[in-house]
Amino acid sequence: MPDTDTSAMQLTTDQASDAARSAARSAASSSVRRSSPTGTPFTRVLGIATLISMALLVLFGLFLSPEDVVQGESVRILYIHVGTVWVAYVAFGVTALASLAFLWKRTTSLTWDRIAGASAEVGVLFMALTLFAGAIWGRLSWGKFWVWDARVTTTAFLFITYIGYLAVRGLGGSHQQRGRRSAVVALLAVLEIPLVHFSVKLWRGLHQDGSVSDTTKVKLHDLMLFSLFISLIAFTLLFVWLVMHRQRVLAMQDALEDKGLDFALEQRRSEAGL
Amino acid sequence: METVVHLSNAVAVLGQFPVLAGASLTVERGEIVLLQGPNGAGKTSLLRLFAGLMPLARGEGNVLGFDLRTNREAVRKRVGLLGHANGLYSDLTVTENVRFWGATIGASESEVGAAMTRMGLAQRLKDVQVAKLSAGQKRRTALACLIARRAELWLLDEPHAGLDAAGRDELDATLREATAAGATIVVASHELERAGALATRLVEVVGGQVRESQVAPDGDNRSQAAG
Amino acid sequence: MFRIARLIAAKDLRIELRSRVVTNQVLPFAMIVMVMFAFALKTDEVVEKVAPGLVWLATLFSLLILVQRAFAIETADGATEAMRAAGVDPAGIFLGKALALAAQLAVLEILLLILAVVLYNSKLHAGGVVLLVTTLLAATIGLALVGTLYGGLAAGVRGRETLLPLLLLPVVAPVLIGATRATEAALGTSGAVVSDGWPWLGLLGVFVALFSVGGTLAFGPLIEE
Amino acid sequence: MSAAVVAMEDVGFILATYIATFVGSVALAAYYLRRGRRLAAQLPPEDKPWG
Repeated sequence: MPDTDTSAMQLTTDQASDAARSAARSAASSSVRRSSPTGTPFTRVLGIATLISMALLVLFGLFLSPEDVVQGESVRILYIHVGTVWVAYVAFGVTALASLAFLWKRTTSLTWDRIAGASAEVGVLFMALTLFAGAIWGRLSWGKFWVWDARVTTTAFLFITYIGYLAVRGLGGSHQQRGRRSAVVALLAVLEIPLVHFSVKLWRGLHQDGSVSDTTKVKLHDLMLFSLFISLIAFTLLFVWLVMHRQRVLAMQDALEDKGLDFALEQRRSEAGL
Repeated sequence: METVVHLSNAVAVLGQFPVLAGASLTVERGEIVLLQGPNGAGKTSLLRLFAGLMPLARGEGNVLGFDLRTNREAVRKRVGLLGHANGLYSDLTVTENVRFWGATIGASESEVGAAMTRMGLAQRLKDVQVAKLSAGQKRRTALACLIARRAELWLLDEPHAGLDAAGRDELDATLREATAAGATIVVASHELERAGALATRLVEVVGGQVRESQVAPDGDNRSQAAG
Repeated sequence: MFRIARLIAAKDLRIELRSRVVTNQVLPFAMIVMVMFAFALKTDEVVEKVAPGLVWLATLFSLLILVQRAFAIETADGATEAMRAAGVDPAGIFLGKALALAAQLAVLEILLLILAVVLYNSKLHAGGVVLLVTTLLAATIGLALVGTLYGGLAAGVRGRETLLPLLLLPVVAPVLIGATRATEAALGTSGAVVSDGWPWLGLLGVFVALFSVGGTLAFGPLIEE
Repeated sequence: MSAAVVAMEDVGFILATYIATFVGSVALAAYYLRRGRRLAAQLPPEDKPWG
């Protein structure tokens, strides 16, 4: 995988060089592309762990694990598919919980709102990857990219629903308004998910029996189980790393807008000539 | 005297722009305060803030005893705002509009009728669709809706705009009656001659702040004459 | 809350009776959609089979337009802001607008069903009438509630014409599925029997319960500044 | 069609899945880092309490 290796290299250098961060800031525009202002020692360790586990995933997923008796080589896609779909659902769960925390008066804080937004954004990416991996796996196993299975269809609906959620976040207004509005939309979405899933299941159920659940009942080799396990670990680590960085980027964005307000206030006051 | 509005160092934001940049103002019961100042100075925002429509970004604010930071929704029931828009439904008639807005606070049929009579809408215009009215007639209808609401604090944004001479006289008389009955009024207007004669106090708004306030030249005796 | 809801529903329906936007514009739109479906599907047998689904799809497209219209009335001259300024209970606004929307949708659906009988050769029969009416009622209320909720959110923001379908269509999927199946059962499409339809009404019922409670609570925060 | 051809096609699909996943993740990570760097240049350290 030469492609991923070079990108991985860049990530490591980004995280590894911690030195001279203030100097980097002053000369940010020039050649200094090394230190990451959204990184901390913790995220650097996390990043390295992510890269290692991803490398292990490639090693086990593509080379060490055996091919499946029934599905042959295509089982290797599962190591991607299971990890990404897991992260996507966890991400939307985190969005819901953070939205709840934002709306609850005793814990309300814009940090929760930003975590909700960051998590949803990462979740949307992983949902796209899941749908892609799932389609390819379906093509190899059943000969077609798409099957109207309840789980698959619900996932596609979720994907669109959270794109809508991100659109609501981008509507503008004050940070508080953004937080309140998007938190309500996120909670409505969470209430809606089981209903969509249930209705799609009923809809398919009357015509044919579950398709995915049957074909996934493969007898799993120990190494395959281990690969799946690595997949879950690797993608969870990646998720945490991404959300932490995104949350910090969003915090800086909000802070910058507040700074802009201070500056605008100065300007506005000088209008009055006081 | 009882304080109706108290604002100190209020900052309010629209989008990312600070429409109010540290405004401080106190209004007592029974006053008619005229806000004046150039376009974009923050007059409209000041009125919307008093009406509990805008969140207070910084500073303190209190209207009719309600804290604007924590309880601005509670202010709304007791405040009447006439904004730039009239808030009328163009497919409904004048009477239907006034009746609808009156009904939102439970005004009786006779109060609705009185409000329409007050603004000279009870005769020829009462069954005309709002879409067919002139700008001035729409403004009269909006004022009638406001009168029917019997607010304690009246917030008027350019109420004279579009009104003819008769309409202005009716408006001014209405405002004096309202203050006599215990209401407080804050008006934003460019028409200093008109509104200045009515006001008990002039307040200049510039750059999102209240620059100074002064008692209107002959404001005191006017309010007493009305009372 | 219910007094305000009645007031607002009456106002919206009176405006509709005056302006006739639904009868003169939305209804013809829904009809042409029904005709276009037949063009796309070509053979009579296919059209007959999928007729219930087409009726509900046409209803969904019309719903998008009706919701836009319902909130265009409010935003045209700042009435939304005036309502907020007047301290009108948002739960009352929500229920009132949903009620008026439901009444308009119901008229539209009945006409579309009649059109399905004419164009798609759907057959009404006595045994299915109770199921059909109940389905119509539940689906209409559900669509009106959820349409009002997301319509209120989208009203007055930039890009509302495109945001509303993006938010609304994924959410109404259970109604499309449930109402279509129940209608198939009521009409006996492709040999379906009436008793098949009732379980789907449970789904519609849950949907209505969810959004009547959720919407009443959520509408205020969604429209507040 | 021989088994070898089928296997080749499979390998292409499998590699495409892995590559798409890694490229997607790295692109998002790179975007966050770049954006973070740009914003950090405009802000004093006290707005970055984690640093």
